[in-house]
Amino acid sequence: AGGTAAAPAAECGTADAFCIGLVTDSGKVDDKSFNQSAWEGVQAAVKAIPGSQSKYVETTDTKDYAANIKQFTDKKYNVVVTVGFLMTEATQAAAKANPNVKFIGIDQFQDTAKVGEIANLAGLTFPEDQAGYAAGVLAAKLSKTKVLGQVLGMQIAPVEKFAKGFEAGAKSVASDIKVITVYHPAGDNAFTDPAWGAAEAQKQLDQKADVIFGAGGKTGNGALGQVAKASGAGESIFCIGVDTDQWNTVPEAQKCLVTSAMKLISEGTADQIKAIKGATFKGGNVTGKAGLAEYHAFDSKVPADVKDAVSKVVADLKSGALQTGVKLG
Amino acid sequence: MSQQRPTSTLARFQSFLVPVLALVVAFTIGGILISLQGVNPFLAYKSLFSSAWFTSDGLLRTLQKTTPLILTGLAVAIPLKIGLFNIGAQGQLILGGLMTAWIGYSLNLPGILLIPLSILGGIFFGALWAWVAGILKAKRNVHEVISTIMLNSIAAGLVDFFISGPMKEPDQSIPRTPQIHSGAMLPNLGFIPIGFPVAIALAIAVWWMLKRTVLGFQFITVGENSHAARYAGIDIAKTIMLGMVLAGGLAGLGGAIETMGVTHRYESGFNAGLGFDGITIALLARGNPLGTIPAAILVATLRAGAASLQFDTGIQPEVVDMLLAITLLLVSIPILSGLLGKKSSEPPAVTPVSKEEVPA
Amino acid sequence: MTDFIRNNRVAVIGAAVVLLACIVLTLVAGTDSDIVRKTTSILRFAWTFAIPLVLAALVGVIGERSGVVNIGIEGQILASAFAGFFVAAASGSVWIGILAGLLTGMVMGAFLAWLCVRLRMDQIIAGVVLNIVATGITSFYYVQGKSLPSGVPVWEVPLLSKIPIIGPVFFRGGPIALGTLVVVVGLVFALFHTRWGLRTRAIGEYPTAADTAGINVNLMRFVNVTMAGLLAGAAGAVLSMEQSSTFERGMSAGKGFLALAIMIFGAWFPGRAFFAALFFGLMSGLASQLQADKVVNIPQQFINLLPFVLTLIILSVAAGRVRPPAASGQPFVKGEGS
Amino acid sequence: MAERILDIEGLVKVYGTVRANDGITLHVNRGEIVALLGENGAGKSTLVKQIFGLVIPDSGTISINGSVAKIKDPTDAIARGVGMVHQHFQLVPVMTVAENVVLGNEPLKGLRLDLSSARELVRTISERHGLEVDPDAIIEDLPVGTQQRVEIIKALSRKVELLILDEPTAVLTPQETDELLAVMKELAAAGTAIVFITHKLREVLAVADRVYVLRRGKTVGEVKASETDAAGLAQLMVGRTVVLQVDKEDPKVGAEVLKVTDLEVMDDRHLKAVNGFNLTVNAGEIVGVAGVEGNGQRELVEAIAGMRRPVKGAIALGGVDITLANPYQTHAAGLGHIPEDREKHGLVSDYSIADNLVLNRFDEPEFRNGPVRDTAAINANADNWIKTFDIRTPSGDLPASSLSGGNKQKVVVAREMSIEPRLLLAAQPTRGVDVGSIEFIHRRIVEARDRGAAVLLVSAELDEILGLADRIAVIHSGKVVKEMPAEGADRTYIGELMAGGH
Ligand SMILES: Nc1ncnc2c1ncn2[C@@H]1O[C@H](COP(=O)(O)OP(=O)(O)OP(=O)(O)O)[C@@H](O)[C@H]1O
Ligand SMILES: Nc1ncnc2c1ncn2[C@@H]1O[C@H](COP(=O)(O)OP(=O)(O)OP(=O)(O)O)[C@@H](O)[C@H]1O
Ligand SMILES: [Mg+2]
Ligand SMILES: [Mg+2]
Repeated sequence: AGGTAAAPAAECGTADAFCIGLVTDSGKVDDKSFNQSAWEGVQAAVKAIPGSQSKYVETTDTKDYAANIKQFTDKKYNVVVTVGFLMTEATQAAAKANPNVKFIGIDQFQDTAKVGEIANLAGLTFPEDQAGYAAGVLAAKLSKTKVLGQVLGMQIAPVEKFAKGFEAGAKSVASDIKVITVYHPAGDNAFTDPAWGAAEAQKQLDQKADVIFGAGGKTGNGALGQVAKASGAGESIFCIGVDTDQWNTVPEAQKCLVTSAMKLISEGTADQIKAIKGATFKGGNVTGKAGLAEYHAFDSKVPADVKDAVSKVVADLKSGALQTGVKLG
Repeated sequence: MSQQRPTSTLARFQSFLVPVLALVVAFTIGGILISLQGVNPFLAYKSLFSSAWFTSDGLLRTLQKTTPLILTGLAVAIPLKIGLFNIGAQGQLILGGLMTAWIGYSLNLPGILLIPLSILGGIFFGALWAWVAGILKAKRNVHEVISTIMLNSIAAGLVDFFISGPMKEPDQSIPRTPQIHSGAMLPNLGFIPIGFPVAIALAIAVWWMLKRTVLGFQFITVGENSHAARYAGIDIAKTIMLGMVLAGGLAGLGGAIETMGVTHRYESGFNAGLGFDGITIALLARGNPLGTIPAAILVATLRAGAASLQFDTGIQPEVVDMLLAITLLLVSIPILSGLLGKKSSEPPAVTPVSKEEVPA
Repeated sequence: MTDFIRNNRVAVIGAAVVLLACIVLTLVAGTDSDIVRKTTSILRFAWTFAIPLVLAALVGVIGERSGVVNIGIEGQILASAFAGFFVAAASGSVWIGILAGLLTGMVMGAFLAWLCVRLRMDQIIAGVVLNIVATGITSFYYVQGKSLPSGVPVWEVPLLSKIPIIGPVFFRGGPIALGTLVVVVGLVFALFHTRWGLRTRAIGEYPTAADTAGINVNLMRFVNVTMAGLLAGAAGAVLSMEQSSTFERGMSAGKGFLALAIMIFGAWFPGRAFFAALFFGLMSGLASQLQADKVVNIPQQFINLLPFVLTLIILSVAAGRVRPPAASGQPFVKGEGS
Repeated sequence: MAERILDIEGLVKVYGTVRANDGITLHVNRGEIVALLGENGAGKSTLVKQIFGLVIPDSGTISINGSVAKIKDPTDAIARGVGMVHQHFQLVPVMTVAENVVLGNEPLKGLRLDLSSARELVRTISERHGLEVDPDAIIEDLPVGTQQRVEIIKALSRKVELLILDEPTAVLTPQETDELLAVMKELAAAGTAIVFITHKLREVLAVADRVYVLRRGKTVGEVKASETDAAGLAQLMVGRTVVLQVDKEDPKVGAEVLKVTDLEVMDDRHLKAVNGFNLTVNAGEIVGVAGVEGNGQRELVEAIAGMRRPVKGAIALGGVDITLANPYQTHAAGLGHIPEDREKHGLVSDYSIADNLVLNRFDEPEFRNGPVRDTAAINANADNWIKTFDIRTPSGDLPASSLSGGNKQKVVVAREMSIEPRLLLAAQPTRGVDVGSIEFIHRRIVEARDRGAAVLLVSAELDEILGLADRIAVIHSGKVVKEMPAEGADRTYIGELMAGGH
């Protein structure tokens, strides 16, 4: 059954138990995207922490965030992971109400000026713009046509940060480079419309784009899959995935997938959980890691100088020597 | 005349028995599906119902979910009586909800003014949206199924525009409006959200209106035979528009209550599917306004209990969609009533949508 | 042939004009010019977008022409996309998957026909039931981590695919994409030039007349609605296998409903429905193109609303002139009304 | 002995509690015209539907050409040489004549429909029998008389040996009726057997060889047409003596009530149907509008009743202009309207008889308490009118759909009389109604006149007009071509005027 991972050990709330609960954003735990990454992080932590156990609840109505969190706090879980920036407020409220439970809010920036310090809540955010920037640099260097494409999900903060970072990175290589940027039009299926993503990717290919960044859940995956079908995929036409290393999650895109602009949700989540267990946990805003996935089969195809340039950008971004210049709003 | 047709008691009994039996069968089938997943169905149902009904905050949530569903159910059921199929409750509800939020956050008035004003705003915009479909039908003979589908998409786009543009909460990356002033918030009376008795009262009022009043007779005549209605001096265009406006107003009220009583703001993703659930509810209720109450309670219970079900048993929350689908199938399929006797408890006729041009 | 041209003057002239325009544009601007590329790409987007809609609209056309309103197309598409994808993943063959998709559409069509024709259930309600059942099943039985064994092949129609602009858009594609064209042309012929078509139109307009002429109305309705299900199945299969390589919960995303709008838009004519769907595709393609080109400074939401607003306007201007098949939505009971 | 083509033995068909056919025995010979007579609901249609396979008998046998035939659907019937022209035309309105004629029996050229041979077929038959019709015309564009011809051509195209005609003349003009009767005789002479249902005794006497009279599903009489007369037939049908002639005093004509001036009205297809119509109707007189159906009568009536907006001209009721009034206002002004199509306009068939009796009066103060309907008053009203009008029903609570045609019409007439109208618009008030009910309705209309109401009677039934009207206006192409007193009016002359002569 979906919700239970390990065999139930001690009852949650007893001293021996270490229970981790996860509430997804409206979406499923197997969404090949942030919900899944977070859940994988939880599972990794469970594996690393003996005697721990985990469960998830999938949100079907965004009004039920609080109720879903309560499932876990009622059962005296030690850690509750909430996924997605839409749950920011529900998580903060729950954290204040349950000071004994530790919370990890993924993609949830805490505006300390407004809500104050919440010691038992870590708001884990990621510098998506940096990952996007590095991907943009790589794309611009790979492009022969000097036209890049972006097939994006809904126009919300994390996606926009990826997209703007990508464009900034590309422009930093060649200011005359053209970046076709298209967000999914409709609201409710913006992240779950692979057919639209594929058609849009094809349109951008037809308009000479030769590297396409697919960033928007299943919609973006549809784009990657379509690019992989194009003639010249992997030779002169490339695609770049998002969020996780999509080499594994979108196998149909392997033919064109150079890399993925990742935010390391799993790692970040697992690290936080381990910190809680090890009592090194600190609330407040925590910045996770973002970067590029490995090249996999393209390791030999990407020219060495390009690889070097990209790794330098990644390093500079990390050290702060380079700023992406991305601002939202 | 007082002497009743001999069939009518049977019919009444049937119209009650069929849904109950449908429910029993649906839950049995659902139980089999659940046990196929390796879970004890009794445990699953116990978890579902006890979390939805037997905890005070669960009950509150169930009733909160019931409230807009009754209203959107009515928003579908009323037009059904005049032969119109209102797919547009969704659009009407979200516009109403948005406008209520707008009034609620932008005007800083005492509650005694702000509450009625916000509610009226929601009702007004819901009604306005339905009226568009009504006038297109009445004056231009545009099929309401098509126009309401279009209007739903347009409403979704408009709402999206407003909450990420003019009505967006400043310094906030989530597309949503600011929170409404506390004066506009509807309190809960213990585990009863204040909107719930309102919705119940409205369902009874709509039933009474259709059953007993002159206006109801006018509505139903148009639905039964629009030619005869016209002959009888009923202004069909006006009736269509009035019916749609009433429906839209109820859906808009659903949005308003949702905003004022539950969400306290408008945010992208809120209210998803409430209007579409209204269709299910109206059909489960077989078009009967009173029937929307148990139908809405059922749907709300399933949705409210789904999370506990997953927490306790690992069964996916989608199982409730399966249960609903089977129930609806059994309620509407003539087989069950056929087994119970004759065909007298007929489902609501939706199709006699007047194909004649309604003269301007 | 001359008969055909005379009877379809508008279509023939229209086709000739479009063809000529494409050739001239390509000659003047060059194959590799921006304008030709853009036109081609938007047109391709439009057609891709339109394919499931055309198929679904034809399901509606066949149903209503036979007297059965089908608002369960949405559910048929969803279930077919689901079955197609998962059967393909399990069997290791996209062909078996496509077959499964088609059959699923057909089985659901038969189910709808059984409800509407046999049990004489209210047709709108039957359709709603179909949708809800499909949503329930596909989301409950969805499993993660499956993928297609291979892509669906892309075929080219010799000669025709060489036509500038139009050729590569319409005459190059997967089996369902190409099949859609065949189906449209075939249905135009079948509906208006064959015995089946005459009878189908008769049972949708005035079933008792057909009945007294010795036609088995209910059998024919049953068969038509069931067979139309194949097209709904194709619409689902094209979504999850040809146009993407994955199934998503709720992936039909209202296409079945939009198809009904297109059916009405096309006044229950298959040919017109084809163009209506293409028009919607074009609107959608233009919307994303405007976004990409940042040419106009109107909020994106408004551009995306355009197709819906336009539909409403066109319908309200043209309404009254289109007339649905008179008996669509009405169950046929033998011996009544004659 | 003549050759038998149809032999029916003990045919029974039961609907619920109704024995629609209760052991009918009947036979028809080749070349013979047999008329079926009977009140509404006597079981005539049920009987012939069984011969054509539209209804399956419960028991009894139907033999065709001497052998017992199990006819399970129209295909069987057609294969055995049975053809039928139905009471309600069975033509697809949006299709052409040729398409309708070949429907179910289509000539093919490969996969394609062979429409040219369909056209040829229509031409051949129409020439052979003098049934003129354009094979490419769309049915809904054709006048009813022509549609009737198409029905006959359709039946003949299947090589019929036994032709069934269910109330074929209900919608025809006298001339068209005469033409049809001539065709029937000609067909019979060529050996076709014909079963002919009608309510018009004149036609029976004119064309039938033998007559069967049905009552409550039983054959109550079989007579040679040459050995009986109208009164005899009527008595057989109803079981009592029927007054066929309307019995009325001279009119006491009063003030002008309806004045129609220069009226122009469009039909559904936006063509001018009423074109310069002028007429006045005074209190205490019945003005009959005679005309071939489709000459603007329907549009005229609807315009006066407020259901259709005139494009030009004026209508005044008692000096008050009602040109643009809606049905609500005309009703309030004292106009009673018996609509031409009672099923479509006059009744809501799922409503109770009681509700139908207040269908256009539902919001009058008498039937409401504030916003609420006063069911007690509505039911009392129903009891009263059911009694006065002798509406045959066990209860006013039953749906109108449970009534027979004649009783449905009585409900409509009762309702319209209940407002004591100043102007009574009676459009085809007795169409398809049996003689007993016709007599009753006619008497009511005369009573209304005598009470001082102005009555405008529109009827395709020339006999009805001649018998009932005090003054006759002949309508053709949307205008009055001749007005005359009914006293001494000449049938043939009016018929010619109706057809556009003179
Ligand atoms: N489909 C039906 N279902 C139930 N009862 C029916 C049906 N058709 C006919 N009847 C019953 O059978 C009886 C005979 O009806 P039928 O139509 O044969 O009368 P008819 O002689 O043709 O009358 P009319 O002169 O009005 O045409 C009626 O009294 C009616 O109640
Ligand atoms: N399905 C049915 N159920 C019950 N009674 C029916 C049904 N169909 C027809 N009848 C009854 O059959 C009788 C005769 O029906 P028929 O169709 O011949 O029309 P009618 O009432 O004679 O009207 P008209 O001849 O004026 O069109 C009526 O009493 C009618 O109520
Ligand atoms: Mg009859
Ligand atoms: Mg009759």
